[in-house]
Parts: sequence; structure tokens; C-alpha cells
Amino acid sequence: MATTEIRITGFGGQGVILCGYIIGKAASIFNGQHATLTQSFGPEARGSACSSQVVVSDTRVLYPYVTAPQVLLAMSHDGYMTHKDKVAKDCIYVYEKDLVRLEKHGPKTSAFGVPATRIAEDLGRKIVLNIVMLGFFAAVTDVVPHEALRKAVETSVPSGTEELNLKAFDKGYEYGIELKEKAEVKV
Amino acid sequence: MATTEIRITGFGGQGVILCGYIIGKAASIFNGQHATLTQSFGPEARGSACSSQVVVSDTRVLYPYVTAPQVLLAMSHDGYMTHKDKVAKDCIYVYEKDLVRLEKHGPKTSAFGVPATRIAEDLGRKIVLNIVMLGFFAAVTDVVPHEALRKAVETSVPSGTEELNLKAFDKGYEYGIELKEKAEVKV
Amino acid sequence: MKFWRTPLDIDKLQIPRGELHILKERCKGCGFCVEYCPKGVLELSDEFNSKGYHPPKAVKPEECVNCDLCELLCPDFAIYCVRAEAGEKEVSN
Amino acid sequence: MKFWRTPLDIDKLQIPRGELHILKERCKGCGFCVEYCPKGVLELSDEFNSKGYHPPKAVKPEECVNCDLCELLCPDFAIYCVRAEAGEKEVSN
Amino acid sequence: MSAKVEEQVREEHPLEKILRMDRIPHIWCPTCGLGTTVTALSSALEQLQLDTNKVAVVSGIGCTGRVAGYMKLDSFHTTHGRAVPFAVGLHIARPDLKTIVFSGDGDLISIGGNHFIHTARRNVDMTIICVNNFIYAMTGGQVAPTTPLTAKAATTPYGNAEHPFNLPLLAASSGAVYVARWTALHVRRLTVAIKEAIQKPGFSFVEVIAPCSTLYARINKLGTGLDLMKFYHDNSVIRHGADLNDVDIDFQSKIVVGKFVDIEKPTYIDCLNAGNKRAFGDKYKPYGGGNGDN
Amino acid sequence: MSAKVEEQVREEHPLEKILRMDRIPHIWCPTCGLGTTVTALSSALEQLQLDTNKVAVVSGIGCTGRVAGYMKLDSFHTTHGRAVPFAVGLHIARPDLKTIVFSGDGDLISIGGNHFIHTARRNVDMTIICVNNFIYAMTGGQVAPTTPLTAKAATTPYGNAEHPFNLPLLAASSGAVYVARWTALHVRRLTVAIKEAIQKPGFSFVEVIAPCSTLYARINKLGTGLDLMKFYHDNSVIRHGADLNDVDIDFQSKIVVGKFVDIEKPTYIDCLNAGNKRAFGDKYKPYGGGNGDN
Amino acid sequence: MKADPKNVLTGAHYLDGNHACAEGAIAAGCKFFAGYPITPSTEIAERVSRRFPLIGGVFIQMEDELASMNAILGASWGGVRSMSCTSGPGFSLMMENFGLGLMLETPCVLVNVQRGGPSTGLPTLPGQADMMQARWGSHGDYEVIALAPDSPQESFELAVHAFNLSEKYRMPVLIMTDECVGHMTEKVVIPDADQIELIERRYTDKKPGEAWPFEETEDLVSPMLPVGQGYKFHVTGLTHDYRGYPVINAEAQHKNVSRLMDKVRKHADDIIWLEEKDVDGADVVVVSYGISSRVVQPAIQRAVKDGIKVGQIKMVTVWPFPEKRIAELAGKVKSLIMVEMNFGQVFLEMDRCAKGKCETYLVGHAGGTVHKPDEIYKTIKEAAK
Amino acid sequence: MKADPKNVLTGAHYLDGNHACAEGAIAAGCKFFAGYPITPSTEIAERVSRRFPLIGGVFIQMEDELASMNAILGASWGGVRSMSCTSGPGFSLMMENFGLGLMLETPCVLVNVQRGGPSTGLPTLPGQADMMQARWGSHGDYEVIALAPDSPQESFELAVHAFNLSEKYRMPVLIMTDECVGHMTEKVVIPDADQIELIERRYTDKKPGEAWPFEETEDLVSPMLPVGQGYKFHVTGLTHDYRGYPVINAEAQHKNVSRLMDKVRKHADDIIWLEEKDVDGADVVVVSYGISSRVVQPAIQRAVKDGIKVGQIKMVTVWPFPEKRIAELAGKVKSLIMVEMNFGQVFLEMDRCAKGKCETYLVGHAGGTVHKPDEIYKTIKEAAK
Ligand SMILES: Cc1ncc(C[n+]2csc(CCOP(=O)(O)OP(=O)(O)O)c2C)c(N)n1
Ligand SMILES: Cc1ncc(C[n+]2csc(CCOP(=O)(O)OP(=O)(O)O)c2C)c(N)n1
Ligand code: SF4
Ligand code: SF4
Ligand code: SF4
Ligand code: SF4
Ligand code: SF4
Ligand code: SF4
Ligand SMILES: [Mg+2]
Ligand SMILES: [Mg+2]
Repeated sequence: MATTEIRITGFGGQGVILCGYIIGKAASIFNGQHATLTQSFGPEARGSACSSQVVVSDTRVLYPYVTAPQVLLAMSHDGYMTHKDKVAKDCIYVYEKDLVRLEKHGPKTSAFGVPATRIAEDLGRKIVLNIVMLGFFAAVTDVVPHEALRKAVETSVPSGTEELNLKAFDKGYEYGIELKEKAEVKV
Repeated sequence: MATTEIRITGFGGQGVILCGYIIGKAASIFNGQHATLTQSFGPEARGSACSSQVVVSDTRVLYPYVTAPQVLLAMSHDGYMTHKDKVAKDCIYVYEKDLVRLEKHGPKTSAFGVPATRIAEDLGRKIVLNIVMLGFFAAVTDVVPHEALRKAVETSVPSGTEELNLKAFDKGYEYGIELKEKAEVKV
Repeated sequence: MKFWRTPLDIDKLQIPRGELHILKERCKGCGFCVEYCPKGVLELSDEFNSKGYHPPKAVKPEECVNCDLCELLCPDFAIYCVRAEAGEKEVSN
Repeated sequence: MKFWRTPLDIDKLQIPRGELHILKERCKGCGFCVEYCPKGVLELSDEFNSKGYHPPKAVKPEECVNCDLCELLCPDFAIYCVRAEAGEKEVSN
Repeated sequence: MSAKVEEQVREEHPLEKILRMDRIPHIWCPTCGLGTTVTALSSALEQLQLDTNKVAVVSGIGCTGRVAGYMKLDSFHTTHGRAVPFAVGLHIARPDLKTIVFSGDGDLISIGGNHFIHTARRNVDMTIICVNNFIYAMTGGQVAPTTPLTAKAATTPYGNAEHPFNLPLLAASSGAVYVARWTALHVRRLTVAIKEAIQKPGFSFVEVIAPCSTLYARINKLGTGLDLMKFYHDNSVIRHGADLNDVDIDFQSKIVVGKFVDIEKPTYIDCLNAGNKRAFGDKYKPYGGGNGDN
Repeated sequence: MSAKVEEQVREEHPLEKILRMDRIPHIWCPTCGLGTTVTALSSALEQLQLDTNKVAVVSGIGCTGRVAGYMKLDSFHTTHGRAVPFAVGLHIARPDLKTIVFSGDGDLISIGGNHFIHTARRNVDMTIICVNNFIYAMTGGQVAPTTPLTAKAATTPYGNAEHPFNLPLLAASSGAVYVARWTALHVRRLTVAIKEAIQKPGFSFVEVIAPCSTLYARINKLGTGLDLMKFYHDNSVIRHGADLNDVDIDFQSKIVVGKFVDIEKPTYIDCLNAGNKRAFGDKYKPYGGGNGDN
Repeated sequence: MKADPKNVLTGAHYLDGNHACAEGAIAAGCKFFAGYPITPSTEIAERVSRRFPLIGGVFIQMEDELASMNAILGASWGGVRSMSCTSGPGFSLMMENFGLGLMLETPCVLVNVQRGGPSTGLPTLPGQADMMQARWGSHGDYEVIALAPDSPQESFELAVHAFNLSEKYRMPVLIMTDECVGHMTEKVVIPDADQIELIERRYTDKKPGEAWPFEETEDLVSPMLPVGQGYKFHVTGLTHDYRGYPVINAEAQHKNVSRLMDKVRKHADDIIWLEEKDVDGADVVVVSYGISSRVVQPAIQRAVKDGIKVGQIKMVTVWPFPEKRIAELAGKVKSLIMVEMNFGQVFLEMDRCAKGKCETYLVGHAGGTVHKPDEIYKTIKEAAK
Repeated sequence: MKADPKNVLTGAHYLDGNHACAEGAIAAGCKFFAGYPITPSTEIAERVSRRFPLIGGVFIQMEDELASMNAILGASWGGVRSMSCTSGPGFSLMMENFGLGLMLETPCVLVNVQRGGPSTGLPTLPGQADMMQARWGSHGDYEVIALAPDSPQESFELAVHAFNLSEKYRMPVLIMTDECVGHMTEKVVIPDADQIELIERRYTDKKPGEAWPFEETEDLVSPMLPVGQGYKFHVTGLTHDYRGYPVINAEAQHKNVSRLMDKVRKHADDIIWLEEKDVDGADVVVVSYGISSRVVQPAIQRAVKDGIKVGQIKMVTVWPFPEKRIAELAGKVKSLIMVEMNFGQVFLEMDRCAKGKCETYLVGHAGGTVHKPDEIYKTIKEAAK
């Protein structure tokens, strides 16, 4: 697609913004696309739901906000519930399996779940859950190439944590590839 | 005259503003005229020259400032020098004799001097010098009737000081009447 | 300097008993109540509430002395204690 | 607490003499110089300056000890004192 | 001793009457200490058995500034730094109300610092509760005038170069007649302090040290709000009447808490009445409030 | 000993080099004390033998605020209350200059009070000379935060109902490292204090009690400036190192003067450099000024 | 409601504009005044401070203008008519919290006695260059009401009127006077109290628990809730709903801000007060406000003597701007002239509303003195060509 | 002068508008930043605070916005390029001393990242409703320069440009961005230092004793005097003469204020920066600035597809307003449309300059989100009729 809208949702502290940042950076810096990241947050949001949006496009992004995302990356049930219906017809739901209880969606949608928290915890740092999600995202969607995303992860995380984060990314990616190989989960 | 412009000048503390206030009040409150008082003062004026202006008229005063006064009431030499030439052709100079050294003026002007400070000092309060000037002004000009001025003095000075001030007014008035009776001092 | 009241530790002779109420959905799992309950009544449960937090549960409810400290410390108004109808017991020490 | 200098009163052994300069037109007749001259050198004159103030005059110029206090206190920069060429005399007390 | 666990949110919490339950859950982060300070104020009001119709609360802007929005009182959420002068007007118009300002260290002491010291100076009869979380929380963790030297913040990423205020000292030097400091952990003593402050005629000041888990604790790697509570537990030193010059707070230093000042001094309105009485004698009717709801 | 009386104004006054003679005579009233305080600053600069190219003076608005306009120095007449933050920027850009703020009690402590306490807190290296004439003079004699209780002013015609600040206490509690108070009469000691203040690294504060004859003295029927000088003479008590809680000034009370505080504390720039050094080690080049005249 | 006789200084007095303004406020029942001295406005505060003690008011001089503005908001919520005064520099400092007053819909009156600007400018000389600031000086969108007196008499009257408008529309109202009017002394006739009509504050008639501070009403003006009576209401400067609770989204913003603006826009006909003279059939109409509307008159008289058909519009209210009337006139006259003591501020609105249908002229200058009638006369001549 | 390579973060970066703006300032040689946190501007300050230590700059967080504004003026007079940033409430608080900056003719840059107002409003959502405040928010008469970036890339570029204009015209320059641009992250390409042209501050070439701070010059921009070099100059916010000495009269006022205004007005052609597209021969021209100038494009594209001749003017500089260009266009097109995130602010100027020669439309709203291209499209259709 010429333009893809992506919404990432979760709660404060999960790295929702960084997640969007990495996707945008991957697209615009490492893949020659245009990518605009915006974020919704508010004083209302202290520690509660937050979301970031990326519009990836082959041409300059003029309207910066997401209207009906083709990808919803959900890291919390709250966020998922808030945004699940405001999506494109063919939306791909990419969700944290243990935090989000999937509901019924339109016929053209697809959904891929990953136990990102558990994978992150296995890696010893719950905090990399968002990077696991990203690896998984790289596997189950084709908005931004895997390599660009991986490079963006490497150059966006705090220095000293690259290895851990790349491992998290790879774990998520592997999980996604395996899952895709199995089957698409239709809901 | 339908409109008379009066400028009162002196230095801070001499009661230049009160002087103008009393003339204006006399005209507007006690004599049914219109009278607009304005004052020039500035941060530049701490303790130095200051001036007040009254426009007395039979109709509403529209332009509030004095442009070429018909009366210049001068209580300091500084003030006198600053303003003496910016007057009407037929200006009447009413001046404090000991503080102002009179200079040459236009042929149609007239000038009346009074040793107001000395008179005030004789009354025991140098501070009433301005009221002496007013009494004198009442005598040598006919802008505002004597009675209206006297009433304005009575109702404008701090309560408790009415008697002293009326005495000062009367002294100035008497001095003026005598002087007028003698002759006009042409310069 | 003479104005304060009962210190945190319990030094009354008669101790009331408390009935705990935990509003699980409000809890954000801070653990204040658990940490500062003088009687160790509470523990964080494994259970998640819908926001993803682990609310406390009373593991030794019978020990609760209705001191209200959990209630006072809870920043989310998620726990409170009312005096139980049952009788009061004496302090042992 | 050891930082200050010569107090107002004169306690030096050797006293210089001063040559006073009064810029009469600047003076506003406050009388500070007159009041605080330790030697009573000054008095306000009867004379008016053009602004109508009475500037000081030196009534006992020979007593001036060039202490500069008049100069320092004058709020109008209207008086100053320079050390006189003449010799110094000893304090009597 | 039976523990009754509610399966869903039920509005029977004892503070229900004093909180705007229609706005709970509040916006504050998990392990943030602000909710606890609200409980302290609420309990104080309850224990004083004041007519809550006659209590007004004024806040500025900040995480703490949101307190006004949760108290079921006449409540004013003003602008950043201006709670105090707003409260001055309100108090003078309605001295019969108890006026309480509840706001953050940045709001009250940084941008609002001038109002704070002048209102203390005038000894205007109001109670200021200042939550000191050592940071500007609402805007994302910038340095505050209370941030300890060397502590990190979003705008002092390499350590704060500014000496912080000693708030009890500042309050007392400005004229406050009641000054106390407690941490959020000292919730009972804090409640007592707030009660005393409210009852005190004149400008009373209560500083509350409370955890900002999301920003101050995170940026400085101090753990969660609970870790800060534990830190308060281990490092608070109760010293009533302490010499105020000794109650500075350094980075992770001991925190001296207690009631520091409790003196008598005529309030602003007392002085106003006294002066006018001197001037006018019996012609003057002592001021006791505006002309009310005109 | 011959007295030479100049017949007209001659510009050979010893302060000629340090004053803008093209602006003398100044605007101040007869028997106003401000001119004397200017002499004190001028003498201090002269005695210190500083390069006067490297001294800047910043004032706010007020009668005192006009001082900047009379000093032949790089001089800034800013807005009411803002001399201090302007000076903070100037100082940080050019720490090699001595930055002196010279302004009135209303300017520095009322509208500018917040900047005053915060700049003291940060211990920014500058000298504040505050002329306390107990009034807002420039605007016609309104009450100031220094006006004693019960004293009259244009806006407190029946007596002031506000407790005034104790400025040395406020300055010290906020963090000043040098605090002194003198009256205009103590012109020599004042000069010494200003010298010490200028030489002190950090935030130094000198309060100068000076006569406002036209307004404060007149409204309160205290006579002329000379009468106030006499009052200072009779009622000043020199007490160096006095307990700052005891240096309040009541209406026509004793005035405690002296040097009250003189302590060592790292300045804002010291702390900045220390922090960055900690963070970056030798990579960090200590800050000693902006990039100059770019 | 009539004014309270014990507040009203009935009779003929020789007062300057500032003192007259203070008397107007007192007559209107103002009982709280918070201010900070600034030339040329201070006489208002000084008079109030002298007058208040015996009539039960409180004057407080605050630490700065920010505090003053907030204090009058607090007092107004305390149920008391409140006021402050200032001049340019202080007006600038008040702008943030003037916005709070608008957002909380708080009745109060703020007087700006204009002097020459920008910055410290000319403290003792007149200007009219804060007019656009009055309209636009605070951040965000809003509408204001601003009145401009031309004399001490009008300073009295418009002070009363300002309080009435502020209560009627539940918002801060501005009096934009200037140094010339403020320091000009003239006869002021203050009527008997029973001749002074005051608009009472409208409070809710609902019971606590049922009433909200920004309820939707047909006239867009919500009744206020009194403090201390159990309403336990909340108000915030954040974007909010009718309950006064913050709601941070575009929809709430639209509702909230539209209402603030519409409450003025939709009542513009009620609020706008113009004094027109000889406008019908005029070729040239001189528009002005405040002191300028006086000094134009000698010029107009002179031009009329020359046979030019000149009309005058004096804008007693400057904001909201009389768009409709100006647009209408523009289609009828040859020229519109704006005379104001600035380099063209309200002129811009006049020029805009004229839509090119007539010539527009500005007679403006930097301030420091009022216009010379001569300059105005010359422009009238030119405009009549 | 070229930028200093050690300041310039050359390369392609994924930055939000605020960080990009900070990088622009740093590239422009800014070495002093005084600020006070406020959403949505704070990231500018935060980035500067992180970047400064190793390049010899000082970031100081002041006690409030008033202090911040004054500190950058002081630093600028200290010879250092200085900057602050804020949003609506803080912008209001800065207005008085922004005026001081204009009066002292002090180069510096102030960024307002606009959010929804009035009052505390919508701290985290965008608005463009401080545009008239930027023009009129301080008391007195003056002119301003205000730039509006539409993207992070432009945030970088206009920050550099703002510093250049501020040095060239010796005055504070405003960057009026908004929450959407400030928080929007995109690729920003920062050129090599030698590709970044900086305008140096012009200092006097006269000797101490001969130079004055506001000397009359042909281009109306006086060279500055450096501190610490014996010039011993005086400057004041009072009305002053070329020497910087206060002179309190109407004549001095006229000279002083005229010069401040003329320095912008007479250089308007140099300052005004418009980006035009398909304007020649257009029936409808859409005028906008900042983020709005981006979101109009999908709407324009759609309308063009419908066969409507639509042109676009993006105002990179909003103030001074491009009067001449708008007046000229108004005579040629059917309609002019202003799209801005407010209820009509810059629109008023466009409308005025159109002088009724074409139809004018406003597509405005209260803020909180950018325009939906749909609304704009509808108005274009309507305007083309
Ligand atoms: C005039 C103005 N400046 C800045 C802000 C932004 N702001 C909102 S809250 C805040 C700081 C709050 O800090 P604090 O008072 O300590 O409260 P906390 O969030 O820490 O509880 C700031 C700077 C504002 N709203 N208004
Ligand atoms: C923002 C602002 N508010 C008010 C004023 C008016 N103003 C000028 S000087 C002054 C008070 C000066 O008092 P102080 O600082 O004590 O100086 P003094 O005149 O007594 O020496 C005031 C209120 C102003 N210029 N700017
Ligand atoms: S009331 Fe006291 S004893 Fe009971 S659970 Fe709570 S803290 Fe523990
Ligand atoms: S204190 Fe409250 S929020 Fe914290 S764990 Fe206990 S119940 Fe939950
Ligand atoms: S120098 Fe000293 S002794 Fe001489 S006149 Fe002056 S004050 Fe007196
Ligand atoms: S001190 Fe100065 S101004 Fe005062 S009387 Fe002496 S010479 Fe004159
Ligand atoms: S940011 Fe800090 S102060 Fe604000 S709610 Fe979260 S923890 Fe509490
Ligand atoms: S008004 Fe007072 S402070 Fe100002 S110059 Fe006159 S005496 Fe001095
Ligand atoms: Mg805080
Ligand atoms: Mg003073």
C-alpha cells in the first residue's frame, strides 16, 4: 500500500511511543519511506492508556493523524478496547496475547497474538516487551522491512542495552514467523 | 471670553495642582461654567518643575489641553521661564514677586506680581502661598468670580485649615485689589 | 509539642477488629497497604484486575485490628476497613 | 567581624586639611553636609540658588579636616573636598 | 475480622462523602503518593467535623494541582502558580470559609513563590498544603526549586546545579505562624498537622514529602513509590521545633519532619480591623466578610 | 583650608568618572537619600579599583531604579521587578563582569520577590543593593512590603495592615551568602559593605535604609530627609552577626544594622561545572562565559 | 436592583477620571479591590482604599498585577463585586489570568488607564495603544467587552455599566481609559442611589447536587453557583464541560470556546453602544473612542462650517466591534475616518468591515498627547474630496 | 558567517518538531537558553539541557516565564545568542518583557508551541489561537516577526532563520509552532555546518565615548554596543532617544516607536516569506500557515481533481502580514480561503487586505486537532462557485 496507518496502544511505561518511534525511524531513515509519528497523551493519561500513531507512506505525509489504521498494535486490553473498532476494514491486529482478550472483528481483519510480556520476562527484563512486539510486528506485517526495523531498534535503544533489545526483537520475530507459518488467526 | 486657558506653574510641593483644582472647581461647581483641569507631571519631575492647566469655558471643553493660555500663574522662576513665551497675545501674568524675575513680554500682555511667599510666611504657614496667589488671581483677573473661588477654597483645603486658607485667600485678594487700584504694571 | 495521636504501632489496651473491604478494580497494586499493615494481614494477590494490577488480598483477615492504616495509606481509595461487629480482644503484650 | 574602616569620628593622629568645593547650582539644600560635618565647618547660606535652595557655605573653612563626609553624604554631588596642599596638624586630644 | 472483598467498585468508601466519586479513579500513577495526601486532608476535615459546605480548596496546575478536582468541596483549579492569590481574594470575600490551598512544590514555590512569601508575610488566614515530590511531575519531570542538589531531572540530566529551598525555613521567615513537615507515610501525623493548620488563625503551612514514582523516582533510579515510602520510613527523623536552619533536604539524605512553628500573630484581617478601628473608632464596623452573594 | 565656592556647576566632582554627568542634576527630590547611596556604590567601585569596563549595573523601575541611568557603566534600566532575572542572563553570559543590581524595595521584593528568592537560592554570583525607603516612591507613596505595620501610605491611609518583610532574614533564608544592612547615614560602612558584597562570590545582598522625604516622610509626618537621617543616627544599633530573627523594623523603631551573614557556598556556576564534570569528566570544559560577542 | 445609598456619593463633584471611576465602581457595589500601583491608574486604587473601610469593602494592594487579577477572581467567586486597575505593563502581566477569568466566566471589572507604550514607555502621558491587546492579549480564542470613557463623568457611568455587563454576561469587563481622561478633572454629577440601576448576579435556583457551574442555557450565560452553600462545585481553567470538569478533547474544546465567544457575539446588539451624531446623510464619518472622540469634535465643527457633511460615531464600547454598523455605513458614505492615539489598531477592524466600499483613513500617532484638532480637520477635508 | 561544526548535528535524524527546533537553535549558535517547562514545548528545553554542556552553552530553568524572558534579554546583551520556549499560558506571562525586548531592540528567539486555549485549555492538543497575541499581546504599538513551521524539518530550518532575522533586525523573533508539529516525529536532514549561513550580530565600529545604543541609521537598525568593553552605555524601557536616555514627551515617543515599527514595515519585502503554488490563474487561493498549510493539501489536490483552479499560499512568515500580496491577489481571484486552527485570527488581516475585491472564507475551529481535509475541501468547492 502507498500509505499505511499504524496505531500502537498500551499504558504508560510500556514503551508505546518508542515502539512507534522505531517503526517510523525504520521506515524513514532506513527504508527511504516517509513516516510521521504522532502521539496522544494528556494530563489525563498519568500512568493510564496512551497511544502512538505512525503513518508510513511513499510520498510526503500531509495529514499527520491516523484515521483508520491498517495495523493496530495493542499492548493492553484497555487500549485495545478503546481503539479496536476505529480501524480500517482490513486491519491487522497485532496484540499481546496475555494482556489482550481478543474480541470479534470484521471479516477482512486478521489478528496475531504474541505473549510478549512472558518472552520479555524470560529475557530477564519485562521492559523490553515493546521490542518483542516490534519483532513480532516485523514478522506478521510487511509495512517496514525486517532489516530496517532491526537497525532502527539497534540505534534507538539506550546505549548498553542494544544486545538485549536485539535479542528481544529477534525473539518476537521468530515467534511471529512460526505463527505465520502455522496459520492466520481469524476472528 | 467664552473660553479661557490658564496655566499654573511652580515646583513640586507648592500646591500647583491644588491651585488649578480650586479654579476649576470654582468655575464648574460654583459658577455653572465648564472647567477642565489637566496636569503635567512625570517621573522626570520628582521635586522639580510642575504645572497644571485649566480651561474654563461656557460650553463643554472638548480639547482638554492648554495651547496658549490667557493667564499664566507663575510661582517659580523656572516654571515662568519655561512657559512665559507659550501664551496668548493678551496673556495676563500673575506671578510671585520674590520668586519670579519678570522679563519683557508682548505689548498686549499685562503682569501682576504678589509677594505671596512673604504674605504666607506672615500668616505662619509658607504652605498657603498658593492660596494667597489664588486670592490675588481673583482680584486681578475676571475668569472666575471672587465668591466662587472663595467657596472653592473653603471646600477644597484639608478640614481644619479652612480658616487659615481663607485668610490667605483674602490677603492675596486685598493685595490684588490695592495693586489694581494703583495701576497696571506694563512690561 | 503535645498534639499528636496514637503512633503507628498499636499501644492501646483494647483492640478492635476490622472488616476489610478491597475495591479491586480501583487498586493499582502499589503495595502500600501490604507493606505497612502492622499485622501482616495483606498480601498482593496473583490475580490481575482489568487494568493489569495485582490487588491485595487478606491472608490473615482475623488479625486485622481495624487500625485503618491500609485505608489511610492507599493512594487509590481502594481499600478500607470498618469496625467488625464482633467483640474486642485484649492486647497480649 | 573585622572588616570595617575608620569610624565616623576622627581618631587618627594626623589630620589632613581639606579644600572644599561647593557646586551651588546643584545643591538642593538638604543640610546633610551641614548637619554631619564633624567639625561644624558648614552652614546653610541665606542666598538662594536659581532653583530656590539655600546652598551651604563654609563658615569655618580652616577647620575642615578633609574627612569627605560632606561629599559622601551629599545626595546631589554638590560638594566635595580635596586634600589641601598645606601641611598637616596633629590632633589635640 | 472477616475480609469482604468487593467484586466490583462500590462507592461505600468512607471518603465517599468528601471525594467526587464521579471522578474516581483519579489520574495519578500507580504508587504515586498523592492519593494518600488526599486521604490525609479528607480525614482531617472529617475529624474536625467542620461543615464541609464552608470549606473551599484552591489548587494550581500540576499533578498535585488536580487535588481540587477530587475534593467534594467548593473547589477551584486555577492557573499555574496562582492558587494563593486567588485564595486571598476568596478568603477576604468569605472569611467565614476555611480556605485551603493544595498544590505542588513547583506551583506554589517556583512560579507561585512570590505569592507564597507575601501571603505568609501578611499572615492571611489560610492553610497551604504543599506536596513536595522534588520535581515538576505533570510536565514530565523537570527540575523544581526543591530538587536536591545533584539529583537528576529531565532538564538537569547531569545533576541539578541549584541549591533547593528549605521550605519550612522559607515559610517561617516569610511570616507563617504554623509550619510542619511530614511525609506521605506519616499519614496520621500529617492528618493531625492538617487539622492544626486549619484551626490555626493565620497563614499555616504543611509540607508533605510524597513519592512521584513515575518521574522523580524513575529518573533518579530510586525504585517505585513503595521504595520511596520505605526510604521515608528509614530516613525520617521526627524533630518537633527543630532549628529551621537544620531541616534542609539533600539528595537521599535524612528528612527532618515534625511541627516546627506554632506561634500567635494577628492575621491580615485582624490588622485591618485594628487599623481602621484606630482611625475611625466606633464608626468602623469590623470587617467580617464581603456583602456576600450580591 | 580655604573654601573655594564654585560660582557655577563645574564637572570636577570626584565621582565624575563614574557618573553620567550629562544626566546630572538627577531627578531625585531635595533631601532624598538616593544620591547618597549612589555615592556609596561609586566610592566602593573606586576603592576596589575594579576595571569599570567590567562592571554592569541593572535596575528595575522606581526612584531607586533610576540609579542605573546615572552610573557611567554598562547599565540597564529594565522593567519593574525584573532587574534580577535580566541580570541572571547577563551574568551567565558574562561571568567575567561584576553584575550589580541596584533597585528599590518594591521593585526587588514586591513584584520582583520571586526572582529575588530564587536567585539567592541558586547563589548566582551577583550583588543586590536594595534601597529600602519603606514605600513605593515613584508611583506616589503606596504601601510597600517593607512599610512598617501601622505606617501610612497612599493606599493605606489609615495605617498599614500588613506585616513587613524582614529583608535580611528573607535573603539569608533564601540562600544569600552575604547579607548586610546600613542606612544612608552610614555611608562609609555602607561603602565597605558594598565592596565586600561585590567581592563575595555568590549572591550578596545589601539593604540600605534611605530617606524618601517627599512621600514616606511627608505622609507619616516625619519631617524632611534630614530628620530621617537624624532618626537613623539616634536609632540605629550596630549589631554584626545579629540573630536575623531580631532585625525586624517596626514603625519608628530601632534599626539594627551591621553585617549579618558572610558564609561560603558554591555559586550557581560552580555547581554547574561540578555537575557536568561529574558527568563528563575531562570531556567537559568548565564554563567560564558565553561565546562572547558573536 | 438599585444602588445602595450608603455607597453613592450623590452630588456634583470636581473629580478626575480616575477618582470618578472609583466612585462609579463603589456606586456599583464593588466591595473588593486588589491592585498594584502603576501610573497613571493609581488614583483609582488610592480613592478606593480611602473610601472602603466605612462601607464594608476591602482594598488590598497585592504583590504584583498577577496576584491582583487572581485575587479579584477569587473574591468574585466569593460573591463580592471586585475590581482592579492598571496600565500597560501591568495589563500585560494580567493577560494570563484575565484569560482565567474568561474561562471561569467570572464577573469582575478591570480598568486599564492607558499610557504610552511599548514597555515602560511614557508612564505619565496618554496613549490608546493597548486596544488590540485588550482584544487579543491573552492566549487562545475568546471575545471581550471593552468600554472607553471620554471624560470623568463617563468614567463614573461606565464603571457602573461595566459592573452591570460583567454580571449580565458573567465575564470580566474591561474599561480602556487613558492618562488624559484619568488625570483630567471636571464636574461629575453623581445621581441619587435610586437612579442607579444595578444588574444583580444571577445565581442558580437549583438545589445543591442538581446544579452545575456551566449549565447550558438559552442565552449562553449560566447562572453562577454560590460558595459556602453546599453546591460543592468545581471549576477549572482547563477545557471543561458543563459540570466544570476537565475534558481534554477537540469536541469539548469546541463547545467550551464557542460558548465563550457566542455569548458576546450573539449579544453584540445588546452590548454595543455607539453614540452617533449627524451620521445620516454624511459624506464622511469620524469614528473614535475615549478621549479621541472629544478632540475630534472641534475638527468636525470646523469642517461642518466649511460645508462638509461630517458625522461622528463615538464608540462607547470598542469591543465587540460594531461590524454590522460599520459595514452598513461603508456602503453609504464616501469615507470613514478612525481617530485613535496609536498607529492603527481599531482602525484595522474598521478598515476590514468597510470591505473597500468606501475610503478609510487613519489619523493616528504614537501617543504622548491627544490629537491636534488640526490634523483631524485636514484628514476630513481630504476624505471629503 | 558559517555555523560552527561542533554545534551542528549533521545527518538524517528521526526527530520531533521540538527536538528539531532545539537543534536548529544550537546550529544557529544559541548558547543560552532560559525556560520554564510547559506542555507541549518542554522537549525543546530538555534537549537543549542535554546538548549544551559539551558545546559550552548554559541552560537554566528559571522560576517562571517572566524570569525566562528577561534572562534571555540579559544574556543577549551579554553577547550570547539566546532563546526561550513556552506555550500559551507562559506566552501570556512573557508579554510584558517581550515588549522590553522590542524596546531595547534585543536579538533573541522565542518559541510558542501552541496548544488549545484560552487559559489552561488543552495542554496536550494543538491550536493556532495565539497568532493575534503574537502580534498584539504586549501593550503599546510595535511590529513583530513571527514564523510558522509545518514540520520538524522546517522547525529546524526556521529556528536558524529566526536567529538570523533577530540579529539582522536586532529584535526578538517569534516562532509560532504548535503541538502537532512540536510532537510530530519525522525525518530531519541537518546539513553540514558550512551549508548553514548565519548572520552575525552587527556591533558598532565606533569607539567608546562616540557610540550610542540607538544611533540613527539608514536601515533603521542600529549596531549594538558590546558590554564589558568600555562603551558604558545605558538602555531603558522608557521612551528614549538615540543615546538610550529616557525622554518623556510625545516627540520622542513618535521617533522611538516609529522606528521600531518602520524597521519591520520598511523591510517587509525582505522579511516576508511565502511559498506559493499554482497561484497564477487560480480561482481560489488557500492561505494558511504551520501545520494547517499541510493538511490543506489533500483537500486542494481533491479539488484540483474536480477541475477547480486552486492555488496555495503557505505563509512561512505570518507577521508581518503580506498585505501587498494579498491585496494584489484579491483583485485577481474569485475567493481567498484562510485555514487556521482558531475561530478567525489571521483571517481578519486577510479579509481586511482583500478590501471586498474577492470573497473571503475562513475555515477555522477551536483547536484540539488539525482540520479534517474534508471541511477544507467543502469550502473550496463553495468558494469556487
Ligand atoms: C504559566 C504556566 N507555566 C507552565 C505551566 C506548565 N506546568 C503545568 S504543571 C507544572 C509543574 C507542576 O509541578 P508541581 O507544582 O511540583 O506539581 P506536581 O506535578 O509535581 O505535583 C508546570 C510547569 C503552566 N500550566 N502554566
Ligand atoms: C509592571 C509594572 N507595574 C507597576 C509599575 C509602576 N511602578 C513603577 S515604580 C513602582 C514602585 C517602585 O517602588 P520601589 O521599588 O520601592 O522604588 P522607589 O520608587 O521607592 O525607589 C511601581 C509600582 C510598573 N512600572 N510596572
Ligand atoms: S486495618 Fe490495619 S490491621 Fe487491618 S488490614 Fe488495614 S492496616 Fe492491617
Ligand atoms: S494501597 Fe491501595 S492501591 Fe495500593 S495495593 Fe493496597 S489497595 Fe492497592
Ligand atoms: S570634609 Fe569633613 S570636615 Fe571638611 S567640611 Fe566636609 S565634612 Fe566637614
Ligand atoms: S549635602 Fe549637598 S545638597 Fe545637601 S545641603 Fe549640602 S551641598 Fe547642598
Ligand atoms: S507523574 Fe509523579 S506525581 Fe504525577 S501522578 Fe505520576 S507519580 Fe504522581
Ligand atoms: S519621591 Fe522619595 S524616593 Fe523618590 S526621589 Fe523623591 S524623596 Fe527620593
Ligand atoms: Mg512537584
Ligand atoms: Mg521604595
